[in-house]
Amino acid sequence: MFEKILIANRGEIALRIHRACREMGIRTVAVHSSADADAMHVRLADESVCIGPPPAKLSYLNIPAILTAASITGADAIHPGIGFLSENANFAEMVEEHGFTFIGPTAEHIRLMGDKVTAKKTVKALGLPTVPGSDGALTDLQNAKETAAAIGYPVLIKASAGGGGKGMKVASSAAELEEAYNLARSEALAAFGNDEVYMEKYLQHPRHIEIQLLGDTHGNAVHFGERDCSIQRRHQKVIEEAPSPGLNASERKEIGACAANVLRKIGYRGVGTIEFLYENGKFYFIEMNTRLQIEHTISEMVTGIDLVREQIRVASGLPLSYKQEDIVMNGHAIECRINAEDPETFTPSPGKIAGFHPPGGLGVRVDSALYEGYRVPPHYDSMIAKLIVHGTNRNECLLRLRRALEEFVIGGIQTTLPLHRRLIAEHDFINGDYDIHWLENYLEHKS
Amino acid sequence: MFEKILIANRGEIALRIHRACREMGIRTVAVHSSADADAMHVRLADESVCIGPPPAKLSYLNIPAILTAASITGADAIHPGIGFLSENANFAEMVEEHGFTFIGPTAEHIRLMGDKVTAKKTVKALGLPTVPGSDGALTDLQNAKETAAAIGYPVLIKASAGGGGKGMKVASSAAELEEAYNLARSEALAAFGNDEVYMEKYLQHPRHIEIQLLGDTHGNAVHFGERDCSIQRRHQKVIEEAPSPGLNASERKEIGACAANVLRKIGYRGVGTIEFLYENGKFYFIEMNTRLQIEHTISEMVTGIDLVREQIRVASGLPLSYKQEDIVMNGHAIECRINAEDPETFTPSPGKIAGFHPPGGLGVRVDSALYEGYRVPPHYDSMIAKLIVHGTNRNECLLRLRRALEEFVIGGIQTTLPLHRRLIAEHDFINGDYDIHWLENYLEHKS
Amino acid sequence: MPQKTSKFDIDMASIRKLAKLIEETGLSEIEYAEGDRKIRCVGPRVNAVVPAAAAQAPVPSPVAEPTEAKKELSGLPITSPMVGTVYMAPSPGAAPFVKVGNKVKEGDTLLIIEAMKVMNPIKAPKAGTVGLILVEDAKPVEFGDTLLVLE
Amino acid sequence: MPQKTSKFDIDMASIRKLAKLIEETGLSEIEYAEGDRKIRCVGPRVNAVVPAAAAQAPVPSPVAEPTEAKKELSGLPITSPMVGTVYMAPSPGAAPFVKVGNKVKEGDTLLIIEAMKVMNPIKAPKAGTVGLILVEDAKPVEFGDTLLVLE
Repeated sequence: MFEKILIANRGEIALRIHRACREMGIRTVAVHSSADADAMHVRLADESVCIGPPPAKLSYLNIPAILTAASITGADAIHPGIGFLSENANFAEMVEEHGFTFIGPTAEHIRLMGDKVTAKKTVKALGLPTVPGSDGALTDLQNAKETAAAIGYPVLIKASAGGGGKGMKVASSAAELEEAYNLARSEALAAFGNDEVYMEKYLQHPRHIEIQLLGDTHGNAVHFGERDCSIQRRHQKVIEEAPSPGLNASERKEIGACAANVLRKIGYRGVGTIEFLYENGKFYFIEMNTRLQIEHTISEMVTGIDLVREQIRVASGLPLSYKQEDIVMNGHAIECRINAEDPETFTPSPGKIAGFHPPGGLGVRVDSALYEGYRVPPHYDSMIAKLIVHGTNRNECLLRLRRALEEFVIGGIQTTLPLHRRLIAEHDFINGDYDIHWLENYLEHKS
Repeated sequence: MFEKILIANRGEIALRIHRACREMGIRTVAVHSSADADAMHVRLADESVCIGPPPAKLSYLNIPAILTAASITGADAIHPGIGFLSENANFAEMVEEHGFTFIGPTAEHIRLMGDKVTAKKTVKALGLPTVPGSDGALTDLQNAKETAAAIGYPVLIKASAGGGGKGMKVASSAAELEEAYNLARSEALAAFGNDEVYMEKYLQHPRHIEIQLLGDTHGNAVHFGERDCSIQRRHQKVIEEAPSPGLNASERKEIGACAANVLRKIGYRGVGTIEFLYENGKFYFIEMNTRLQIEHTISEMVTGIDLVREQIRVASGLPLSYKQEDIVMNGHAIECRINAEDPETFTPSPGKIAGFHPPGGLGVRVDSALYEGYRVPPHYDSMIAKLIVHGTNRNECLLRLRRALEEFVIGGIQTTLPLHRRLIAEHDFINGDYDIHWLENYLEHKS
Repeated sequence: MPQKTSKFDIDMASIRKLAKLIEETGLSEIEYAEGDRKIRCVGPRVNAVVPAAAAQAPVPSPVAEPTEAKKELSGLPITSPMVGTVYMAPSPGAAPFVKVGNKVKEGDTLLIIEAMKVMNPIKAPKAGTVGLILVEDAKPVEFGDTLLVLE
Repeated sequence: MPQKTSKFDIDMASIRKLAKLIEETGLSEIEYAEGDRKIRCVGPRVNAVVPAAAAQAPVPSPVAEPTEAKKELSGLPITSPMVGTVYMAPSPGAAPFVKVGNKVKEGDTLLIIEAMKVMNPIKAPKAGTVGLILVEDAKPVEFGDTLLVLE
């Protein structure tokens, strides 16, 4: 097992990783920008190294600085966290080249799944259902027209190298296709330096369902059931729950086994998530995330398993601690992502925390790097806390979530706590009756 | 189900009960002394009523004031919490006479188990093992001598009406008997107005093991496994864990079934705990607590069941939600009771909280009514927070507890956090190798 | 030529008194000057966390809280020694024990507080005039609530 | 005519007393005036929670932190543009690039920071005298650490 892990990230996820390390008796190195010198994970880590100025490009994305910090501190392994360099195949490669272990999959697997077209081909060949589409990049407008006619409108045009909604356009009919095709290509070029796009059938009311997976270097892979992350705004997840209120037990078991089989077949090491759209009882593969996810917490709550610990274990070469039959889902869990934003306008609201009182009691977990007097820097992501609640069933979980949100105090800045309090009181949410468009529609009609 | 519950208590347990009520959609009334006007449970409750000045006798023990507050606010039921009036049979009776439901057992059951001699006779007849002893009150010194000779020294002389170590004396040999007998009687008289005493075999290195129980008004009773509460100082529990590191699975199952059977036989309603001393594979009944206990939390963590919710359900007349086979123990849980005391001298340290940062993350639960700026009043019990940690096994739990204690900040006053940090690092504790005398010995040798 | 003391002679007792007054009265600042001497004390910058629920949903207290009036009291406030229901008259429909402006003797019944079916007469601790009545007939009061003020 | 002293005669004892009073009473500010003299003490504005672990176990930073010296700097501090290892000389055993008191021209190499096997010369941004060297040969530095001061 590793003796010292460098955590190449910040905020609550850096703290999350630090906690897993502490609980495994592994020493931690926090690398941080000069804006994060007072951050909680920096204060708690065994060692810390300032690697650059506030802009992420010069600090959290600064590969030479991170590798130098790892050398100087004598770390064995580097945990990339979420975002930043976590899905950067070159970084994974360089980490290993410099003699450290990358706590994540191999660079090859990151590359395989990082390119959406290749990813789709790969999982399709391994038996995962995919969205009907162009089966590769669109060659030209004519090809786009023919493909759209074959799979039926509406269709979605997406950047091959894309993510986060950039380079993504819908065409509802043949009349809209040319404009959508051209816009998607130019956005893709601007955002990713690559104008390759592909086409998919556009689902009207899908849920976002993802399967949490874990593979080791001994040919084993297991799944931890699904998460429903349909409550999204601008492709950013806002509330997630496990299990999904829209799936039944046999669908759950089948898609889980199917997804775990993909990992086993490609020999994947580490945690990963396969994301699907789900509509009318059918799953359609979207993409695979070759890293930990923010909402891994709710899978932990329903299975009782520390996924970061397992991730570190398999990275060190140990086999999985659990067989599929040992992973038993208990009860229901919901996570609310709390952002430093105006809850109406979503304007970011960095600043000094004056009043921080997380809720406590049975079934309530808070993952947050905030503390009284901390100053939320303006340079990074606005997510400042995750409230995760577990109950023996969905109803208990909802009621517990309500009382936990009532107790939660974050003062001094604007947060999305009031939004969450409103959302969980909505009938559609209480009934589990929502799809990936629900939140945007709700916000539009409420304003 | 009840619509409104009056919580006749204060501090973290009042908040605990409030949380359960909120999660059941039940409105809450906080009654409080004038010293607790700013308390967390008062702030969060739907309604609050000031019932008297700071001394508990004039507020939290003031039966007419509490019943009046219940009338005024139109409460359906009264939850007595822990301590104060929770084991006062007269109060339970008056609550019911005034048309409210007492959330606890009947007055008869409180009386039956409140008198230690009757309690022992009752459970012995129902098959629970008891400590060999006088089988009733000692009639005189001669009777004491004969009994001691029969059961063998050392012996313990205890007040029939006693509790909390008052009126309790050990005699190691015949030479010490007379003095111990006389001292126990005079202490008993002074503390309880009753000099009746009885005798028991004094166990040298027992563990304190207790079984969490729950019965309903439909003849059902279940157990939630045991808790090991051997880490005590002056008969006050300091750290509790579930399951006990000293028991094996068959002992656990047998004593649990045995204890649940007692509840079933006497037709007990509500939560209760049967406490045993455990030495050399044998259990000896000590007493039954006819109420919720502070450490109920660790049983909740290993079973996933909200005991306060269940307590409220059975009080309302509903049958148990769980059969014995539905109650599955998962992993390991430990609770640290954090007191507002000097960690070396145990001098109480009331005052203003300047800095409150509870730990978060997976498997960590904090039950506390503290908040930044709150003033811990000097009038009541010094327990201010409970840190409860769960892990998939004892080792994971211990390591998680360590990191949670490291993260926990309570400023402005002295607390026993540093003591807990020391205790959990002790080899004996890590090995689970302790008895009810361990902590006192440890403190003596460290000072 | 005036002799200057080179050092201050800090009047610690007065500062402590002012600090105590700040805590007691809830003031945020007291400035106290006499001649050319001045002490100014500023209370702690409160940053206590107010629980969200409490902040958002003010507690619907069952009791009329005469907090505003409290601040303006002059005279002897008579506070409730118990939680209960106030009755201003010996029986429903009867004339009240006292009205504003009435003169009372020591020991006169001012009103009754009922708790647990027991009627507890609240008596005047000394002679005076009823200056202000802060409670209503048949309404609940909490322990410590001001009932009326004797002038 | 009163003689003005050109220097303050700071009454440290009184200030200490006021500071103690601030701590004791929880006040945030005390202003104390006598005649034309006045002391105003403002308590710490700290309300940041210091995590226990951090407070108890000071981070064993791998980097020599010249924090004390930083406060007294006069001149131009040269800070590290990267995390890395400092080398004071072009090769092991060779004479250092600069010593305290050396005059340097703009563009002169002051020291080298090695990061990822790459040697990055740190050059003087302007001419001056090396006033203070705050790092040691072959020791790591963090981004932003002050390396030396040019006077």
